[in-house]
Amino acid sequence: MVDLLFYVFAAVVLGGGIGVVLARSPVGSLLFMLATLFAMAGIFVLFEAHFLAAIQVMVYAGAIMVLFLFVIMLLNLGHDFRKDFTHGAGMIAAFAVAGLLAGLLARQLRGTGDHPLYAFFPGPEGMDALLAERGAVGAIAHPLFTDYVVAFELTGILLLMALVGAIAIAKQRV
Amino acid sequence: MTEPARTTTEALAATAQAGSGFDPVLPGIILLLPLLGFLLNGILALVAGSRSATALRLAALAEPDSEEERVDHQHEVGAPKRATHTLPTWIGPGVMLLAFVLTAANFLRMLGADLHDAVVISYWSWMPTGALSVDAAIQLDQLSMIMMMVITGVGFLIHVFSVGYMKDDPGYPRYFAYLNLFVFFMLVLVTGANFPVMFVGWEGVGLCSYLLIGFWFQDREKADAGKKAFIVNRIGDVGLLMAMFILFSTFGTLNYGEIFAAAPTTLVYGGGVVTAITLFLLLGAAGKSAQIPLYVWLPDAMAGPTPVSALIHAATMVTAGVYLVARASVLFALAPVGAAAVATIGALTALFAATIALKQYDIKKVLAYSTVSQLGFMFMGVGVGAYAAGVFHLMTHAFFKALLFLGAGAVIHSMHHALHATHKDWDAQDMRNMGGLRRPMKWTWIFMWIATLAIAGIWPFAGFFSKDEIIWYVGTSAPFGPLYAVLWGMAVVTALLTAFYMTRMMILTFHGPNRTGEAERKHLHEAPLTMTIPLGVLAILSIFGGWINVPESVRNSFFGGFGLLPMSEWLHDWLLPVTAAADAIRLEQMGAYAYQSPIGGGHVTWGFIATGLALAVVILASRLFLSRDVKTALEEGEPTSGIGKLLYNKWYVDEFYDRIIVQPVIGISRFSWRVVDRVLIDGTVNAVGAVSRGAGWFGSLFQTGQLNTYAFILALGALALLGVLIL
Amino acid sequence: MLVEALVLSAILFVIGTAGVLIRRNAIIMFLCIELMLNAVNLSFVALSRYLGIEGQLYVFFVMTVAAAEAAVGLAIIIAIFRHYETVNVDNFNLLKW
Amino acid sequence: MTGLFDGLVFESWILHALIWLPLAGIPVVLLAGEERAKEVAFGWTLGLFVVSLGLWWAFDPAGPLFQLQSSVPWVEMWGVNYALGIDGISLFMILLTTFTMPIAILGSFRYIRERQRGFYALMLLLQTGIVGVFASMDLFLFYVFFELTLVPMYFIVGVWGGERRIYAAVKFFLYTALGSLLMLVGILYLYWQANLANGFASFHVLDLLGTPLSLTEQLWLFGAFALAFAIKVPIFPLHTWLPDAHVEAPTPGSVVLAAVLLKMGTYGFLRFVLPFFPEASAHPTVVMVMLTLGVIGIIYAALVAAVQPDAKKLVAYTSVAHMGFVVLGIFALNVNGLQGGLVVMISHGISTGALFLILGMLYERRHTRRIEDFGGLARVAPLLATALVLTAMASIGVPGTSGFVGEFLALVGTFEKYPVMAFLAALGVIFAAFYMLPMVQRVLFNKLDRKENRTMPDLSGREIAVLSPLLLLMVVLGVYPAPVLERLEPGVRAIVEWVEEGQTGALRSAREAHALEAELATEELDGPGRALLHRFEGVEPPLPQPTRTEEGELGRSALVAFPQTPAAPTEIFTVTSGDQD
Repeated sequence: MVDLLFYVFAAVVLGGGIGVVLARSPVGSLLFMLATLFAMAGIFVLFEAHFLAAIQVMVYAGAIMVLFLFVIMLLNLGHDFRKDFTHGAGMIAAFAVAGLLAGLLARQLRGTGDHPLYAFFPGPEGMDALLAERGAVGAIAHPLFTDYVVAFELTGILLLMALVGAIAIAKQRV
Repeated sequence: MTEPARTTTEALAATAQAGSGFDPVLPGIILLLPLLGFLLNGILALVAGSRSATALRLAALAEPDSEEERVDHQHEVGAPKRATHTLPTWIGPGVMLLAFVLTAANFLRMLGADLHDAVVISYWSWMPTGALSVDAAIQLDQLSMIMMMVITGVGFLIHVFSVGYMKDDPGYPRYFAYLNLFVFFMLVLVTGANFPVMFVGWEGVGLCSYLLIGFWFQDREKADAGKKAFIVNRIGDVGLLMAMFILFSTFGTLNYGEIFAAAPTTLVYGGGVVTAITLFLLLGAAGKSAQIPLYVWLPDAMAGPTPVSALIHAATMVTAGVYLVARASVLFALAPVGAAAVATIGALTALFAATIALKQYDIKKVLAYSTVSQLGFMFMGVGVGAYAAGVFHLMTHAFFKALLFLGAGAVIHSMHHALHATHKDWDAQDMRNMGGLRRPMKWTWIFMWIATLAIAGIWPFAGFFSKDEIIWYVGTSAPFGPLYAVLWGMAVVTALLTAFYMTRMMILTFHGPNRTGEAERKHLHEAPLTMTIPLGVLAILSIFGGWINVPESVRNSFFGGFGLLPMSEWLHDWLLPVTAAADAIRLEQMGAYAYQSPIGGGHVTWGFIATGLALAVVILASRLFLSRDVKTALEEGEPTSGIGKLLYNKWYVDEFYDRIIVQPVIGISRFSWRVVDRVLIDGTVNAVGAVSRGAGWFGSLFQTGQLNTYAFILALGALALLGVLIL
Repeated sequence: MLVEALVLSAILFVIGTAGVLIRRNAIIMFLCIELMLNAVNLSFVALSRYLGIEGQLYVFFVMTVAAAEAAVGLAIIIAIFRHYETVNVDNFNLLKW
Repeated sequence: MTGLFDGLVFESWILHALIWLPLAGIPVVLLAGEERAKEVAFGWTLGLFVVSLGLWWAFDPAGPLFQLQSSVPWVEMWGVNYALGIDGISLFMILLTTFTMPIAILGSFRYIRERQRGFYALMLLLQTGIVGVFASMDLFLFYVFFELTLVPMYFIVGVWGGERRIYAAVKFFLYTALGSLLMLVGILYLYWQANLANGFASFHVLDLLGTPLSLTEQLWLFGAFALAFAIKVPIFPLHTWLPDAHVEAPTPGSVVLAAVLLKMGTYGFLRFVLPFFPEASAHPTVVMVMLTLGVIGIIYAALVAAVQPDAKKLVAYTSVAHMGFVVLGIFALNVNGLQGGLVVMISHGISTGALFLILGMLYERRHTRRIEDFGGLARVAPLLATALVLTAMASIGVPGTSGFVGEFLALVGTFEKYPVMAFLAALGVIFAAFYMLPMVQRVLFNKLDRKENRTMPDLSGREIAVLSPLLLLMVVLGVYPAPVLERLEPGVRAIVEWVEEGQTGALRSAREAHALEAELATEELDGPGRALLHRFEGVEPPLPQPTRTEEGELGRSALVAFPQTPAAPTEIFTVTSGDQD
């Protein structure tokens, strides 16, 4: 069941991904992206990352993609899609790079399943115990506010700066 | 040299010297007086210069397109004289008179004292460093005193002459400023108690000579002549510098007293060091005293005002080389090769210059070459060890050559006025344009004949005693016997040539028909009293000046009035404290050989022969040139062939130097700049710059500004990284 | 399931890369970058199942950064569009000095 | 008088004031407004000059080698100190700087017309840098100041310069920066070695002295330091930045460049290169190379100067020639030579500064620097002509002017050891006349044949005020240089004894006193002072280190070739003329 669900979600993710790249209009791309994100949230759930799945839907799919959509609409894009693709050599090079990348990754992924180091980590059982103990949110929240609090605060500052920066850049010049 | 406050030091030094019975009177003031004159005249000159500069600017503003007015140096007649013109008349000669009086007072005191050691007065420490300690000190001894007498005495007369000669020149105060400064430096030169102080004077007089030769600097040739004099002199100065360095590294001091005292024991007779020192000194002396190979500047130096030629380029500055050799007599006595070189250079120069003088038409050029020639005589004298004779000839030469130059100045002055009055575009100095001047300029004529007879060496004039003494000594000197015999022959020939060209000059200038032209003739007149009186004084000195150093045998003969003269060999005895050490060395090393005549015969015999020969040449030359029909410069033009052309063009030495030295140096300079500096060094530097710029350009090719490219390169980079990590 | 997830992550990443390289619309390039980020997120989540909770923490941070990046990036696109009237990256070479 | 100065406690603040007050003047100049900036800057620097005269009394010629010392830790971890102190050499360099600055500024009143506030602010910044260089007793601090001077000079040339100013400024900057970066490497290496030897970290000059280094290390470090300073001096063939920089720089820039900035190079040789690397500095090959370069510089630059059509370029090349005499004097490695080199430095600062000022005045009047555009100026501008002739005479070293004293002493010093070199350098005296007199003639003399020149005004009151102190100094230093020489001598003697006599003399005393003082301060009885004493004891025999043995033989053979004492005078010539090359 879980496996099946995973393959379904995986198929949606891949299809969405390809759709993002190949869609003719930006709005199409965006919609494919949304599908990918939702399917990804599903996969997160399958991996017992419920909190992340939730914010994936809310923040990513909900907030960020809407922002994209908003911008696409605002700028009224998407009428001249032929120019949107590189031609000839560019295309070949792109595929070459992608192919190389794929090859390298494939090589790296060989034999990932039984790495001796896994023995040192908690494993699915340990994770289940943790989730049971603290709950889906608490499991993330606890380290976030203890060991990683500095990083957490920094991300807050980063967001604030991004906010200020976005306003400053996008603001109409006086 | 400029600190009156140090009189206490002087007094102290004087008391220290009191034992010797000579108590110098204000020697520092003697030096300071001309300097003071320089400063006062200098300020006046700047005021006058600024005023005329303003006038010039106003004129240029009024007529911006006009060509520059024809500059006439000597005449700005009509306008009332301002204070800047009247004051120098009193300041310039005034300080000289005071200086002369003080010098004379010191001279008389020294006469009365029995002075064996030089009086050294140190004013302040000049260059105290490490082992070297040089004081600003002056030294009064018999030699410097004689030189001071000549400088201040002849200098004063020439200053007075200048008042008349230069009075209409717009640069009058500047002229006196330079002249005073020159006297100051000349006094420093002869009184300095060590080599560096002497060198201050040495280069200082060179500087003044430069300024005075180029006095009428608007004239390119004159400015060039000044420059040439300075540069050629500097070549000699390097010699002097090197000599100083060797002296210092040998003796650890540069003071005369210590060096000359230590030299006989420190230096090996005829050794390499002392020979090197003397040869370098000779180089320096040859530069200043215009000897081969550095004589070329002196004829050109005639571009300066004529009194300057008289003072600097005849009477005083050019004799500095002779003074130097006499001063360093101990060293030259220790270095027979060096001394022989001095004598040889002197003889060669004397003969060489005399031949050139035979064919010159510019009256000042004749005198200039004559000066070079006479300086050669002096070099011969000091070269063969007859230091007193050299100095003697220096002194008498100062009298009669100054007289000749001043007389020539009077002639030129007169000619210039005459040509100027009718606006005739002739050369006022070319003798072919003169002739018959004895009628309008009677006194000048008489005085100049006196000087001519003196320089020709005819009894009883001064030159007879001094020149014949040198010739006699050249004939008797050792140790390079055959060499000296040759030199002796050259000296005799030169003496005869001297008589010949001097007579030629006198005849062309004063005798025969006048060639100036009708209109000009009535403007020819005798110079004013300020000019003739100094001539007269110098004429008297030219007659009697030779009697202070008559050998005993001569004194008792016909030439000395059969013992009528009160003293014999006075100058020789007077200079003994200075030259004794050198004489002793010569005697010790050469023994009786030192003063043995290879030719034979005594003073008196030779006296008769010399006078007779000179007189014969004078008469011969007079007859020759009186009978010749002289054409004016325009009619005749330059000699076009034969030896005459060669002599007229001065053996083409200037051209030779230009070809083998000046042009190559300029060529090397241009090569250094254009090729070495610009191409090689800068080329390398710029090439390095170009390489880095090229690398930058190559790198900038990757910077398209296209996001795609960047993304692509980024991806490639990531791939590479990944590849490295994985593979 | 871990291996499959990682393979899926790799494929998605390659797709994203290819998208960045072949598309010239700035916004779509942005979306492709988000795609790549998501692919990485997937790896983190999948591995966190076995290796501990930190993987999920990183995903959290990545999402924050993605949000910030999207905000600023879109602002830049708007600014550029205002000037050039296009978002096609061929048309601007602002990065060239 | 003395009491008054005691009351002011000069010695405690004067150096700090001279370094930082110019910097403090920058806001004042900036606030003063475009019109008043020059007056304010002039007043400020003039005031500083007056203050700096206090150094003359604050410095005791009979006192210890380094005086007015003070040290405050700056970066304690690395042993960097804000350490100041001067000896006689620095004293005159600082005085020369403070003296030159107001003159350069006063001389730029008419030349600088645009962005005046910025210009004068940069001049003040430059002064801070230069005085800092001469007053630093800490190598790190020195390096900071040394680099600091580059910045204002770069802008002065690059902003207010002539047509090719950018090229000249960049060339100047790159040349000097290249050299000093290599020096930085050298500094760090030296620092590290000293650190090992001392057992504590310090950039203080006295702590770095006597660092044990093998000859090879010394030679390498010598090369690194010498390259930086040789570019600054500049020594042939690294001189080509100088003519460009001089020609393009505005008058005050040229004046400061010639008068002071070049001196930082020779000063560096004296203060750092010779004391830090005594064996390398006295190495016969090194000495011969440096002397040869010095001599080439003298003659080559003189020749090149003689054919320059641009008057300013001519003077720039004369700088190279003069600095050749300095190099000669320094590497003569004896008291006379070093003293001479230093006097040439001072005298060159004065005379070349004056020459640049005069050429600047001509440029202001005629907007040309080409020699052939002038001629006959002595008639319309007698005051200017007088100034130029006197300056030219000082520049070519006519006795009675400051130039002679320096050249004479430098040559005397050189001759004692290297007669042939001295002879070749003395030829420079001829070439000096060969380049300077034609220039003087073609500018001042000859016919006044250009109508633009006929209306040229003579010196104004301000210009007279600019030139007269320089002219006065030329004569005074030429006639009575003894006070200067007296104050220079201890420093010079210390260097000579250190280098030539196996690291003895005043520098060693200063070094030991410094270390013991540090030890007393920490009350650490077995501290660096003790270690240092041990170190010196180890170095006690003249040639102790293993690497030195073969060097010692080299040194002895060199002694034969270049006799230092005139014990056998006849041999000076016979030996050297044959064996020199």
